[in-house]
Amino acid sequence: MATAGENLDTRVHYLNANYGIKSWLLTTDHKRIAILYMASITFFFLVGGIAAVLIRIHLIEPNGAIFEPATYNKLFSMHGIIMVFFFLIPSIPAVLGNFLVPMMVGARDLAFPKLNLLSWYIFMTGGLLTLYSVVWGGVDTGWTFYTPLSTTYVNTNVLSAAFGVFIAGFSSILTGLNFVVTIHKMRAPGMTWFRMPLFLWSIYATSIIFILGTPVLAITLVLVALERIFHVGIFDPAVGGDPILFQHLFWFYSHPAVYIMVLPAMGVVSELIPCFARKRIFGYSFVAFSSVAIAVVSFLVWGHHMFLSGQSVYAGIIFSALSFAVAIPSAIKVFNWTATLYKGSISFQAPMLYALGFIGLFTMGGLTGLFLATLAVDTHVHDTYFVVAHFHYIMVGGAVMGYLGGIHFWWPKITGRLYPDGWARLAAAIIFIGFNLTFFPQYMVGYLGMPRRYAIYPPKFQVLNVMSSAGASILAVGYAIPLVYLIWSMRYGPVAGPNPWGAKGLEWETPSPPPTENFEEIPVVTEEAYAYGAKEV
Amino acid sequence: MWQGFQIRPDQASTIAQGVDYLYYFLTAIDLFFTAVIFLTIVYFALRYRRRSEQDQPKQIEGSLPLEIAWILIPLGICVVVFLWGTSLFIRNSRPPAASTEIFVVGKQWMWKLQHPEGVEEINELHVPVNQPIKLTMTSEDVIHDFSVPAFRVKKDVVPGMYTTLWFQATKTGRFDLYCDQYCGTNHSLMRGEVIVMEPTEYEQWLSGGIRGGTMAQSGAKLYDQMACITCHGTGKGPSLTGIYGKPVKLSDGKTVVADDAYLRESVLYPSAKIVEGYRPIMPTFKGQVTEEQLLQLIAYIKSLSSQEGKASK
Amino acid sequence: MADSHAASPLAHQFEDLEQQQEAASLGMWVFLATEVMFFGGLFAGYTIYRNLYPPGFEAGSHMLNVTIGAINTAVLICSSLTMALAVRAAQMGKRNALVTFLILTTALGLAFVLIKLTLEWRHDYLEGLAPGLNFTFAGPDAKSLELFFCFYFIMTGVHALHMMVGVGVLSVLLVQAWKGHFGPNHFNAVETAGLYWHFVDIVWIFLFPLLYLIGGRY
Amino acid sequence: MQDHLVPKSLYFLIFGSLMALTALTTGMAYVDMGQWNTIVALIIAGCKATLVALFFMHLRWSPRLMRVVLLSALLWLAILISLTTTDFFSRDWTPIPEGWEESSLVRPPIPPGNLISQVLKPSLHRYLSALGVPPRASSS
Repeated sequence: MATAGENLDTRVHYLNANYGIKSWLLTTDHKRIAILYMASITFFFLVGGIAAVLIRIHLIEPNGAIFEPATYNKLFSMHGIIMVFFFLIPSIPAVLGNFLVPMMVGARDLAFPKLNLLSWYIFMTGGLLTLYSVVWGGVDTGWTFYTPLSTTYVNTNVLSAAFGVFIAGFSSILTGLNFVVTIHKMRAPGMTWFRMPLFLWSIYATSIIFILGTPVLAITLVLVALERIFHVGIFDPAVGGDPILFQHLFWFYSHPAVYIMVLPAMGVVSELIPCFARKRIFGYSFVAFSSVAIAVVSFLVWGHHMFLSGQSVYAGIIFSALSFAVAIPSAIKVFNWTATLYKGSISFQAPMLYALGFIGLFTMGGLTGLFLATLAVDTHVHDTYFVVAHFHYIMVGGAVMGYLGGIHFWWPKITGRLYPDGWARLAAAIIFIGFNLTFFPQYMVGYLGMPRRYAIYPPKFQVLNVMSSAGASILAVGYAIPLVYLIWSMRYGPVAGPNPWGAKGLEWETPSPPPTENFEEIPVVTEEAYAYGAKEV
Repeated sequence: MWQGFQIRPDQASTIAQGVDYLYYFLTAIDLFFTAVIFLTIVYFALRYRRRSEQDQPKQIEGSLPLEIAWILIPLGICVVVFLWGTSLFIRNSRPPAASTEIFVVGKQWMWKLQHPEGVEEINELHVPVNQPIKLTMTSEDVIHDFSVPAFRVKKDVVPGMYTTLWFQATKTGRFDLYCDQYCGTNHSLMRGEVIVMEPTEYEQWLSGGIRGGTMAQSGAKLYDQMACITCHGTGKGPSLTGIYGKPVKLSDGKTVVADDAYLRESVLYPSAKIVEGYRPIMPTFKGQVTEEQLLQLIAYIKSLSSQEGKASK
Repeated sequence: MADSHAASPLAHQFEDLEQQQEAASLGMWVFLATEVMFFGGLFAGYTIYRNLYPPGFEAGSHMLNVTIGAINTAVLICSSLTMALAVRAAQMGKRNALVTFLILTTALGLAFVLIKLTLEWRHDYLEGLAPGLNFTFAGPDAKSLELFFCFYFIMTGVHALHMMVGVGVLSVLLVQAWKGHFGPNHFNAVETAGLYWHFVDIVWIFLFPLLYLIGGRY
Repeated sequence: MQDHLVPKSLYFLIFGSLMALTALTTGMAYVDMGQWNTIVALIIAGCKATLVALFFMHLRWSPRLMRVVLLSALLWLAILISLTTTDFFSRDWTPIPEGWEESSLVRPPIPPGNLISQVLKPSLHRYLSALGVPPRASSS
């Protein structure tokens, strides 16, 4: 990695403390584990991304440009499974969270460093098993594994893929557990709850979901596996089981999982906006508590995935009402970020562009969520491309923008080097434009009624699909650029110094890259988070 | 290329317009807030851009009135949208009594539809215009989803249970029918058309299509073939005349209504609910009758009730 | 890094022993919260089907042997007592008592699993009550009875698996205790293993009435 | 808190109560209490679990945080079970749309005064009986 530097090697830091494959694979340093995760999820992102590219090329033609329907089904299942479980869910928590949580609380490491390394190994075991099963042979159930299709009717690698996801779930659980204990027990002297950076609040909220949601997915996948092997009948109507119970258990985790993806991104944005506006966050406690509120309420709304599934009408009404409740904390965040800009001193370096892009795309994605929470409108757009567009706005427009913004912001801290800001801004702009060109047409084609997961579709939807595919090519270019200049910067980038952005926070008070123990001595916190301009007042 | 470019599908049912109005309202809210956020950000970004590296802006901690405002305003909007959407949904959940009932069986990867007169169709559904149509649906294998965008209706078709959906077409013509729940390899080919006709045309079409008698007649034939009468007509088993829609007392003291789901269960799993005063001697017919035949049997049992009703009047 | 501190009971990332102890025990409690939800999925499914098909579930319950169930409950409660006493011995730094109680706990845990395996599962299997393998019951409510046995085998199976994991953990601790690894300042591992063991006991405390006693035996 | 040394006698007292409760719950199964059998068994199980958690697991002497962790897990479990059962036991229970036209009525419009007796009460009864609690009015 960043070894042949100009003057980075003049002192010992976590990257040059020791060398060799073994020093990485057996490390218990949270910073190195973060880098292991970063490499792994980048790999999974590329695999999922290739699937996405193939999907979009295929959909240029109404009759399917390249694949048989069976192959196409495996492709979108692979895209969904890899992207959801092996890229989006670990993206910010496992990479930025691992790197930053101990530094932000002012600790030498997470509470359980060995457990942290174990989580990475568990993640890789699950990831590679799933990758094997979705690439060689494939799975064609979609990432949702709906029964009885997955248990009885398809003849593909459901078992091994589900088992891989099951294993990876334990990685999430252990990571969440580590964060919760670290945030509770390892805060530096003076780091009270209300002095914590908002990133920690959102990681804490995310960990709640990891801890309380993931085990339900785990047991559900166990039941699916037993059902598939033994046909025991828990989800099988032939024995009196109910396939809808599977959907309840599945969405009990998988809806909050959406917030696993987007909450940390919100945390990142809450760091970036104050830094580049040189302003304290507007309404700190509202932003902090809205993270926790989102985590809690996210567990009460899963039934909105099932309005038309045969779930009772009354349950549908209850879930609809609860779903609207998520809109409130999300709105609080967006308004507070916007208000933070007021009378600030705003600079437009690359991370800030990603943050502003996040706000825009998350606003659009979040507001279209209202359509899906509304029973009558959901009746029309459920399972159409409208839904596809909505969750890509949240997961890609939201979570991936947040992830990239965070990577760009903390890159100098992680590697000690700066990337070319001009290229980074260009990439941010291309991603924003490409993203909208890809997914906005999908809202329209969705309201026109095009169902999702269609390998072959009626010709009347072609215009919008071609537009979407064209946008996707721009988006792909946008994602390729950072990959190039970030790798370039690891060797050739200018040396960043401890705090290139003039940001506040404990992680900026230590050299870049930080020493293995993070701090020379444990810092004592005396000021609020985001104390921009505090000295003057 | 842009000719005939639409932002919404045809409005071809009584509820389509209502759904579209709500959709427009939501779109307006969406655009309004997106515009507010975008314009504010752009304005702030320009107005407060960093002019010198030494800028030290004055700090603002927050504002309680503002926070309350942007909690209450979205909350108010949400309540309105929730009530509006829910009232429409409830209306769309309960079919009118006067509906014509059509049976739908989904299987990988086709739709099988049966009219009460006995006409069977595959992937095409002919219905009269301006009449409420109720679909009673089930699946032979995996979960499917019956969706007609032009009618703004959609409902999952689930194995092992009956789901219902109703609509009243307001326009004649051909409208797309999709399976919206991913159901395996040829999911994207599980499509069809709903053909809405003038009532007279529909009658004509129906009379041309009758082959095997009405649903109830086919059911009666099955009833004969499977020798149901040896028990249900002799007192060994409970009589089926006039039970449809009536409460039935069970051996465990509970009471159930003899509806479609109960009758289906009783054919497939006779021992699940034993009628009071009878022994559990009925064999299961699971695997011997298809979902369509089940629907025919139910139609026959239903017809036994209506005949009785007429007779008693 | 961590290795350099391996000899001392305080890991490098902690400031003092108290912080380390609190972190370990909070970590275990959080883990138990995930376990609650892991079993929770099963309990949710059980609740629904038990209320959808009361006769089948009650008939199924009546086919289980209450005496063995009650004996097993007693075995587990005894093992919980010995576990609690083991933690107490560790707190007081009594190596011999700790070793004795750990052996007792492990033995009782194994006894539980053995009773389950030989007297119950084997019996149920021979009776033709194992769904998916040889379910041959054909009386009334056969299909909901099959569902009951699905839940019976999965719930007790997952529980027994947890017991085996616990037995494994305790065996490791036993070896460490034998070597005199623990002291009055260094017994986190025993304490957290104890929490886990008691939790598995609590799960059984709920499984016993739900599987063996529903619907009564009169 | 870990330093809190619990007297041996207390452990044996708890152990004794747990054994007694096990005997009690097994014995109660042979008494006919109808629906209450399950409820009583669950209440006893709850007591036993509480005893184990409070004393064997030292929750009684632990910081509040541990109790919060445990209670939130139980709260989440309650969310999972209650919202799922809400669906299952209201499946055949479709609300009557407001202003449902006479021409296409399933049943005649209900005057607002009778809403409780004709809609809410029967629905509630059905809900309760689905849950296994026999409603008072519908017996015999």
